[in-house]
Amino acid sequence: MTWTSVEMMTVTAARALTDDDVCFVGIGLPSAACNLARLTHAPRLRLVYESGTIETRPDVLPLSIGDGELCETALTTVSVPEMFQYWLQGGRITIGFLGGAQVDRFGNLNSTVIGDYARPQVRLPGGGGAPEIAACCRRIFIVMRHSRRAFVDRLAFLTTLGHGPTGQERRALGLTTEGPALLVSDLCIMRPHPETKELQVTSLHPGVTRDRVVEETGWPVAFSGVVVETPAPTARELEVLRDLHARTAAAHGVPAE
Amino acid sequence: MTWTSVEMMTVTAARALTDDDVCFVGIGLPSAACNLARLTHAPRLRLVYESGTIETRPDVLPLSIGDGELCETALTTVSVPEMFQYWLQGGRITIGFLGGAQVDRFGNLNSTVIGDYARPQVRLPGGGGAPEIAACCRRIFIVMRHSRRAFVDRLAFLTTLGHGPTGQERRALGLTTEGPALLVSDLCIMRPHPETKELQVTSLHPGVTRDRVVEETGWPVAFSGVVVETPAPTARELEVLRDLHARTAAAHGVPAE
Amino acid sequence: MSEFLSLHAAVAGLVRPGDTVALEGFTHLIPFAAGHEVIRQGIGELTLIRMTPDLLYDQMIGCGLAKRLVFSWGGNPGVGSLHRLRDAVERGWPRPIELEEHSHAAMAHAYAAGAANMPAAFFRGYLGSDLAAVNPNVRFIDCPFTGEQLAAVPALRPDVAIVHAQKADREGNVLLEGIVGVQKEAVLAARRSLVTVEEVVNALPRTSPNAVVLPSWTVTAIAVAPGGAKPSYAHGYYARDNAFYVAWDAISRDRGTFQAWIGEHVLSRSAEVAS
Amino acid sequence: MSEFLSLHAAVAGLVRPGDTVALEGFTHLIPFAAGHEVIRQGIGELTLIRMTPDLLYDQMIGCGLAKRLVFSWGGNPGVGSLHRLRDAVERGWPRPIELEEHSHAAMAHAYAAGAANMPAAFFRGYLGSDLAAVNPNVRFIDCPFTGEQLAAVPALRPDVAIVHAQKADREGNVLLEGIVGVQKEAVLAARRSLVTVEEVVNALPRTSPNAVVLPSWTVTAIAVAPGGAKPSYAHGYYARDNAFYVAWDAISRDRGTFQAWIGEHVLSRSAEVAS
Repeated sequence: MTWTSVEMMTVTAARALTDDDVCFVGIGLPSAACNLARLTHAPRLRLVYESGTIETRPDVLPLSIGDGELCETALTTVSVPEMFQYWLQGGRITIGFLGGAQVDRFGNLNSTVIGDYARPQVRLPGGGGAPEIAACCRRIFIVMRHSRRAFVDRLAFLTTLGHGPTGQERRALGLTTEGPALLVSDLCIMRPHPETKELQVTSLHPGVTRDRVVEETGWPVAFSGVVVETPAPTARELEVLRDLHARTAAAHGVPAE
Repeated sequence: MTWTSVEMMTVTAARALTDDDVCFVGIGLPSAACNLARLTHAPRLRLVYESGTIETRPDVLPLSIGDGELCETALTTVSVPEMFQYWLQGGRITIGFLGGAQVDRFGNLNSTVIGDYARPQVRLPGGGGAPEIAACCRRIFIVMRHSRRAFVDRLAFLTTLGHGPTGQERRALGLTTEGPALLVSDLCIMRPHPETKELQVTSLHPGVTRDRVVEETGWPVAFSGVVVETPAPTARELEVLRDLHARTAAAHGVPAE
Repeated sequence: MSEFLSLHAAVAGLVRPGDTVALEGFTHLIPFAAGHEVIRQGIGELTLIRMTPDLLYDQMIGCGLAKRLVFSWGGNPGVGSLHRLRDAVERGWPRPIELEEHSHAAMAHAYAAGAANMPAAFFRGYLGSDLAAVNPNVRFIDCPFTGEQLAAVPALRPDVAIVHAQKADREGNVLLEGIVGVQKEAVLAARRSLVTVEEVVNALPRTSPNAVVLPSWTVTAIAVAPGGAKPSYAHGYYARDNAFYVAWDAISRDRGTFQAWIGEHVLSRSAEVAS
Repeated sequence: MSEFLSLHAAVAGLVRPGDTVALEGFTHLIPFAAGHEVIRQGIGELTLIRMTPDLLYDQMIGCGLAKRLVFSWGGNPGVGSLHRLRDAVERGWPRPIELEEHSHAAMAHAYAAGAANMPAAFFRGYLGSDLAAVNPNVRFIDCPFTGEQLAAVPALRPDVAIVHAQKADREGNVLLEGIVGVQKEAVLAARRSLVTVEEVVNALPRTSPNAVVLPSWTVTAIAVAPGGAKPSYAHGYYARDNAFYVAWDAISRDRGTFQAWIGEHVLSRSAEVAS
């Protein structure tokens, strides 16, 4: 079997989800990971989309967090103010998926600007729900493609708090939620060091060398004491994922991701 | 035609309502007055009950603000938090009906205790929605039976702000709503003096003498320059009101009020 | 996931002596059956929370279960006072009761703040009212943008919230319809919650995409209790027993008749037979 | 009472140069037809407010109508950047644009505060984020009960809110169903409001007693605009045109192709023919 790096990321992220999780799902890869998990090992996994759809069971992947199918298959759909007040801030979400243009070694994220805020080289979409997702979900999973451009030593702008600029600010702010607990890239899996909270490589995807990760990371990346190999995607995982994308492409009339 | 003092009060209060009003309806007499107005001269009058029912058109009078019929005939029913946030505090209610165990000359009301708060002679039901109804509705209509016991010189407890203890505190607090604009009792109609905000008798109900009002008021009651006679209830008003009460009694299996 | 239990087991498992308990219902869907089970099990020293304490709280207070009441309007709507409540407040019978008194707007906001995991609620409240002076849990802040003085009250976070609803599905999701009051907020604000329902259905009816639904993972336990709101009512099931609300005035006025009624209609009945 | 008007008359009557305007829609029911009419009438110097500015705002900004944007996430969902927005922010084309940037939670709370006539919204927000430092409209207060630091943002009170909904009845009451986003809050928070609808019916269907309904007395004007949300979608009427959202990336990337598209699909069409 062969698979793409995106498939590897999706499968790896999906495996981290359990039957008891309630996921706040962003668009793109996190949406695919959550739905893959729901269709394979975690059928009771509950998906909540920012648009207000609660416990939705889409048959195709939504292109946006507000697609019609999300509402049609949801247990109910609440207003956006209620979603952010009672459900996100209410502490009912166990896993929040986040990504960004830039991430640093402590899981802080930038989705605002590259360059100076007032006159940016690149104006990014903005934080959206991320700043409060990061604070209110019990745990954060970061899912991003691994590159020096994205994995930076210093963020141009700290949009979304991970463990904080030095890894200790989150705790100092008195937040009771865990923050980034897992980072899945197309090269490896990273988890925060228990004390320093610095993200360390704990697993390399099949065929990925340590040097490759060092090369693609903008800070002197650390490896945990034991580094394992991420199990390859199974035939079943790939089959379910590819069916999902095929159904989505057919439904949306857009090329499968 | 003969009529009861309660009927006189109900008819008089109903006449003060117009097609453009949105009323926050309490139970008892205000509910009868609003529904009478809606069934006679103000068919487009809109009724909103504290329980969340918006623009409800009950065919019988509710015994409570949460009766089933209110919901069944409402345009929609919102939660109680939304009722107090978006509808009452949102400033969408033009008329708030209030009453209480005690009222003073500036339209302040007591529905909390008679005697000392910590060890009251009489523990009353409490303010309920009144304190915020008084602040947020554009105008307040007070409807109460006239007696020295209720119309007091000094309240035992100021539950709900009228124009304030000296008549000037409301304005001083920066409230932009009008406060008590009308008091209807079973003896007369009273309106606040433009400057002092002290309630003055502006109309005496048929057969009621000035002395009677003086006798039944616990403060040296003032009469406005011109005091007219409240027009007697018309045959139609009484017919519609009595039908309404008859339907209510039949529906609730309780004696008509 | 919510667990289906008998009413007896649910109350025994969720409600502990000394708890703060909210049995909410804004005239509609009042959880009488569950409240009567709390009386039968004699779970005392409770702090009862309720915007509009009515007959059920009059009964629980009259049975001496409550040491404290957090409320905003206590009465028999359209009829008169709650005599057991007044007896406790005015004459300390069967035991003295502390009061924490708020306005409806304050408690509605406080429940919403509890559901939103906020420490407090902020709103335009208590202006010129003595209520603020007699309740240390009413404070004020200045708006950081306009300087306007706003009222602040602590969020309500009951140990247990008990509500009644029309339907639950097999997975334990709950549908509330009609006058929904603060029931959703009370359940979401509480540490533990019990929902008694009229019936269990295979799947909740998809009346509207925006129906008021409590997912199973927000409810601790569900007990089936047809008629569980009587003499209050359940939209779509049975009407409000207004005649009983009127009759309660006489029943509750005298301590003896009250105790006799409780003995006959509550204590001598089992949980599964709705009163 | 809401007034039934043509789309042309409604926009001309309600939207004035220099207004703050919210055309809200959280991916669903986005009021494209009304937004295109604003473009056709060239109403400029606007402060545009929108949680999730997408294609419609890209078009309005690309046509130079906006001097300022209040937003929390600006992009083409699932596709990429909004090229006209980036051109305005990064290169000041067709004119420079000021940004007031918030998080979704902040704007959702701010709309609710506006609907509730509050001066500001309070919530647990912006913790450890630089967004608070670049936005003077993000301040903090200490909870008077727990001392916890809470974020405060001014309430959103647009001069005009424009939303699209499925149905209005003859009296001008409006039914919104599905993903309702912040549309109700935006209308209730605004001074004036326009609702474009798919159709007018004799009476709104009584799907649920708790359906999301805007009474006629909370809406200034209603214009019938079938297909008025396309290429967004209307639950129960038509699906989202995902293909167009993808195609927009190429159309908007170049200034010339963008202007040609606007000329052909917006300026040369009349209000009553949905784009």
